[in-house]
Amino acid sequence: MEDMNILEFEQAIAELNLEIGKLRTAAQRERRSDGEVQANALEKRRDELTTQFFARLEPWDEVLLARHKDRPYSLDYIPFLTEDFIELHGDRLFGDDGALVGGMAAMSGDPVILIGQQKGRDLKERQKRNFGYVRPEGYRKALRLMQLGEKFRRPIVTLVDTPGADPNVGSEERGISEAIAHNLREMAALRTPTIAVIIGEGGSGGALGIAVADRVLMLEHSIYSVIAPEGCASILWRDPSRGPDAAKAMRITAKDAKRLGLADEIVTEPLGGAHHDPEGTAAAIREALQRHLNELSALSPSALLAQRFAKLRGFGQFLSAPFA
Amino acid sequence: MEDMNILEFEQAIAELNLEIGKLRTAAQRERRSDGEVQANALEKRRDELTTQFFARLEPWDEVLLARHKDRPYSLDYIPFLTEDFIELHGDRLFGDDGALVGGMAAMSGDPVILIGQQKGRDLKERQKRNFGYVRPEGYRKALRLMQLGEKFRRPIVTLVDTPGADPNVGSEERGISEAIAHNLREMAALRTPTIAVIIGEGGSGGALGIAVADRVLMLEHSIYSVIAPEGCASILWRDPSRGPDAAKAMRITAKDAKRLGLADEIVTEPLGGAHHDPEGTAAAIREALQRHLNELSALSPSALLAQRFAKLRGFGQFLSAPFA
Amino acid sequence: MPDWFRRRPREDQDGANDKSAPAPASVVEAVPEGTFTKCAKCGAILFTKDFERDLKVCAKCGHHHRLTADERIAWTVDEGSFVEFGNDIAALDPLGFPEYSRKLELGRSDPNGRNDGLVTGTAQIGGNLCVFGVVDFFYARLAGTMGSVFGEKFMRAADKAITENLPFVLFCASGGARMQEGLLGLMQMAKTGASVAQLAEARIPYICVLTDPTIGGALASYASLGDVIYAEPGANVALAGTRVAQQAQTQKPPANYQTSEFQWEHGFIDKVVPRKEIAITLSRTLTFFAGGIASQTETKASPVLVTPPDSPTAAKRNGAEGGH
Amino acid sequence: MPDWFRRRPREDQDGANDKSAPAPASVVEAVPEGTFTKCAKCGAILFTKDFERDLKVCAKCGHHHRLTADERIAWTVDEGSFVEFGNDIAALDPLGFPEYSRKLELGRSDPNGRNDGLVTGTAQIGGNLCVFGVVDFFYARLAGTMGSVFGEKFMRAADKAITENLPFVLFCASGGARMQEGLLGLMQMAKTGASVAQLAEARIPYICVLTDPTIGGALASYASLGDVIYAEPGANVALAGTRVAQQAQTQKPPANYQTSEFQWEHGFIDKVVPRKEIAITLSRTLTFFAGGIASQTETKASPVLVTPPDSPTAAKRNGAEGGH
Ligand SMILES: [Zn+2]
Ligand SMILES: [Zn+2]
Repeated sequence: MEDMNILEFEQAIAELNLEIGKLRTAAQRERRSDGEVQANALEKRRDELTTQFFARLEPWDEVLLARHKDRPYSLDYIPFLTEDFIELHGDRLFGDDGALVGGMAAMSGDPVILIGQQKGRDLKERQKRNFGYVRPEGYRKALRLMQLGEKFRRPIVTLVDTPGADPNVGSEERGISEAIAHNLREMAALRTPTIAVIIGEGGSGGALGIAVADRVLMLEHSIYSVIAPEGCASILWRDPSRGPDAAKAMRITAKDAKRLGLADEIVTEPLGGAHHDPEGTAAAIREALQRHLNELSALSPSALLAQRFAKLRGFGQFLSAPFA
Repeated sequence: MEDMNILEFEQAIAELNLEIGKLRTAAQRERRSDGEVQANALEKRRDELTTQFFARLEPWDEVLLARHKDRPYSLDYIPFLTEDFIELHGDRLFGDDGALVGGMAAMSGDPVILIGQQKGRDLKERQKRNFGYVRPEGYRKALRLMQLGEKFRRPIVTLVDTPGADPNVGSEERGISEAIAHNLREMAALRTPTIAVIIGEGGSGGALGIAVADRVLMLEHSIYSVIAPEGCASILWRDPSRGPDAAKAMRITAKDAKRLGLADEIVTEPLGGAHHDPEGTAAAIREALQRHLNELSALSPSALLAQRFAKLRGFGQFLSAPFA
Repeated sequence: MPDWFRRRPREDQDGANDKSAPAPASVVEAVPEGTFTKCAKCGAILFTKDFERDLKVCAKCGHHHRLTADERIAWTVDEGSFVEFGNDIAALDPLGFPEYSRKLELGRSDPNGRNDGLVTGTAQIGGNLCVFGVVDFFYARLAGTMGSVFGEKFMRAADKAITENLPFVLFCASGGARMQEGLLGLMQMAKTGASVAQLAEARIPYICVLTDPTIGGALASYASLGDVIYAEPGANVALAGTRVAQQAQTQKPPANYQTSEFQWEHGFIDKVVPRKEIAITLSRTLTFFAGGIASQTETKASPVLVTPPDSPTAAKRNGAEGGH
Repeated sequence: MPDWFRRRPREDQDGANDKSAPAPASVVEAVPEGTFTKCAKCGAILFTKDFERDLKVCAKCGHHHRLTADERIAWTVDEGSFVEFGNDIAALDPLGFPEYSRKLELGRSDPNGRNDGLVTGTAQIGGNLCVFGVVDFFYARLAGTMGSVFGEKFMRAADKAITENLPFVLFCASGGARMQEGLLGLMQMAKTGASVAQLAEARIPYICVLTDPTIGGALASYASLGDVIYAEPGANVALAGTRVAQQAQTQKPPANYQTSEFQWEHGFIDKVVPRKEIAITLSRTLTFFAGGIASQTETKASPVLVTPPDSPTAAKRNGAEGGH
């Protein structure tokens, strides 16, 4: 099982579950207790295997988990994170980007602005969401909503899940770079608490464009990466298939980000990953959000900004003179 | 000559000038003094006629003058209004609108942001300038430059000359209304002195989108109108050819605007209109601009804003209770 | 059945900038006794009682018919909560514009003693106290246009919102700036824009609901400046009236051109909200801005359950007799 | 003539996000004695002396060849005015990334003792004192990418601009965020963005000049945030590297796709400025921001008149030996 990746592993587990189901059905039909005993043993075995497997996940497994087709997306979490979400649309400039949703909501009665990058599950939805690749309109909508939050001193929560910013002609034409850059500058100075949660793929500048925040949380099996592992492998080794090596080299896991001081907290996922229990995962996110929002809300705007700038200014590792 | 419009009048004057020229040439060639005397008499007659004609201009004549094909446009004035103009392009969102130019300049050494609506003279230039119809990109570029001016406390001068905002599909798609509205709100609150000069056609909301200012100056033969006279006539009388009547009814001349308290000063044009002496007209504009800028620069930002809001809030004429 | 139906107030007014489709879009005809109403869009014959229970939304095609101010108030705000103000000024005819005095005469005989299409007051929506404005497109056949009284009432309503720290909710329906007041009409765009700047400075929530039609100078000023902008389905929302638009097009417009849905697609409207959902949506929105999102049960019952007043125009100014 | 030409530093670096065309765009080859230089674009054989007098702009096709930091300094700022700072920190290899330490080794042997491609100092341009930064694309074959040292030097330069109230002029040339530092590299986008927010807060002018190439995370952060943004003709300016772009396109890109001119057309660059005009343009720009526009005669002579240092890399750090 050492070299098995997450998808093969899940296939194996699914087969075990099938077997367990069969045993149970047979046991019930035939009123035999030994089938039940066998099934219980298999279940135990399955859970042990899962625990073992998840204890030794490789970075590439984390990539596959973060991109998992069943992984909950922003709109899957939002009903569990907040009440009375009213989605607001449009950047008031050009259009409405389906890859980025946002609006007004309340978290246990406290109003927040909620913004999330959004992938689609079926083909139609994927097209509508542009496969999660955010266009300039998306970043500008996000900024508009963040500024709405700032104006009325509402905290801002962003859910990050994108393979990256949209690289197509239309997006270059409409200033995808400008849109991201603009957000980086404005988010640094928002006079309201901000929390970013990486829930899936934290894809490069496309993720960062809504992830400059007072606190950055990462789901246990999310990733956050300067470039997609395949892209890195292409550049380094002219071989995109060496993504797993690049994933390892770039340190893209939640644990790595935490160790580097670039994620503030890792939110634990249920065994097997968030898609095994979206509601439970949402509850864990919500608990963390509320804890951090409580801390941040206690700060004055100027103290909040001082803290945020101290954090942003501290990003990086280098030697200071005199050198060793 | 009563019913003659400005174009026919100019034709008549041109014919007189031709005659004067002929007389002069013949007089010189033949060394006769009586031709010279005749020419001088005709010249005197021409100037009298011009003075008389311009003393009784009808509103529709002002429309024709404001739209005159030889009338100087923003870029014709700019070299005489300022030094070292550096044109800056683009709205940093979508594009660069040729119907609106702007940039950094200095007026007698003092830095200003200069913005102007721009028509084109030949067909190619007209297309490039979209016939002076400003698109969303133009208003957004103007706002960006105004905000640049505000950030560095540079005064803002706008030159207004447009038949109106662009009404085409692309402009509706990209929020022409939003762009104008946005400017109205932001210009009201700019913390730097602002002066708008109506140099030609002050066409409705398309003009106002860069004309909310501390001071509004109008060239003597410019117009400023809630709707194009032809459009007004269409609605009122279902007859666009009744533009002259509508021009009269709507009170669109500089004098009307001054009388209504909506223009602060009328800048005199040379006899025959600005196109007879663009440089002289520019000098008159510049003199007025500097006088007003000196007054405005003496105010603190808060005094400036208080004055501007008092002005904007006072727009309108109505009866207050108790009614007569 | 020529004598069976009586004509309702014409919706196709001849106010400035009301260049909507030549054929009235929403003319509603009813049996003298008011038993039947014919849908202005699909021609369906509806029981007037059902039609009004449906808030004048056609049960067959969903067409949202235009409402009077009193209908809007009765069907949007909490029963009996509307307290009107702003009728202590009166319109003038500052330019002596053709036919204008006749229209103002019509206004002076308004059964509610109102001085303009813009009706302002305070009201509660789902228990949320707010300043509430609504434009009556039918008032004095002036198409909800913006004249001096409009601008002043808007400003006074905004001022009240600022001084009493209340959010400002405005239902728009307008042909634009009022041609009959010339440049004074145009300047109401600047005045309302400045007023919104003051709302923004004071961090007062300003929420717009665009209804049919919101065009010209209205959309290019106050109607595009809401912190949140909602719109009714199918409303004509555009800068250029459709007739102007048709002339100007070089590019074939899309099927939903210049509607709420078109503006939503292009990012200028947050949400298209069916009439029966607007009260609850506004209630939640106001709760967000008030500091806590109310759960749905705390808001008033869905407005479809509220019986409208038998005769909308007969509803008392304070709404005391509205509803059941 | 295989032995006639020697290779100049390769411009096609393998740094993160440098996905520019596989064939180096600007490889310049010269006779060993340096008599001749071949244009990297049109292949013209030019006298090196002429080529350098032309600031490495091809006299035949106008191609702007990439410059080292020292060439840029010598050809842009007032002679001898550059005073470097920022080399008192040193890069680390925080992730132990493949091959990175070898590159850092290369950097440590830099003849100027520089610690990064970003070179920072103070300088005068046309007599205007400013903080001056320039990215050396050739440094340590790292393609001007943004690692921890880059971000820190950028921030310290911005801080100096703030504390000494100087404008900040930055010449960009970068492949983007530095892959070899993983998420720390990505976070330099956030760090430089925050730094620009602090410049803005302090109202310090920040002027960017985009040179070939400015792509990826560089364009999506500090390079898009100038108060004024200039660019050299023909530079590659884009989010996505051309290889990535080619894969992603669903829409045929225009001929000038991802160049300065393309970005200018789309409103993201204020002006495309030929290299020989950049010093005077910057000088006027700085004068605008300093409070008075100098007339052209007050600025230094056009840089085309300044003889470049014989060997650019041999120019002393303070530029004392630069020029003639
Ligand atoms: Zn119907
Ligand atoms: Zn060449």
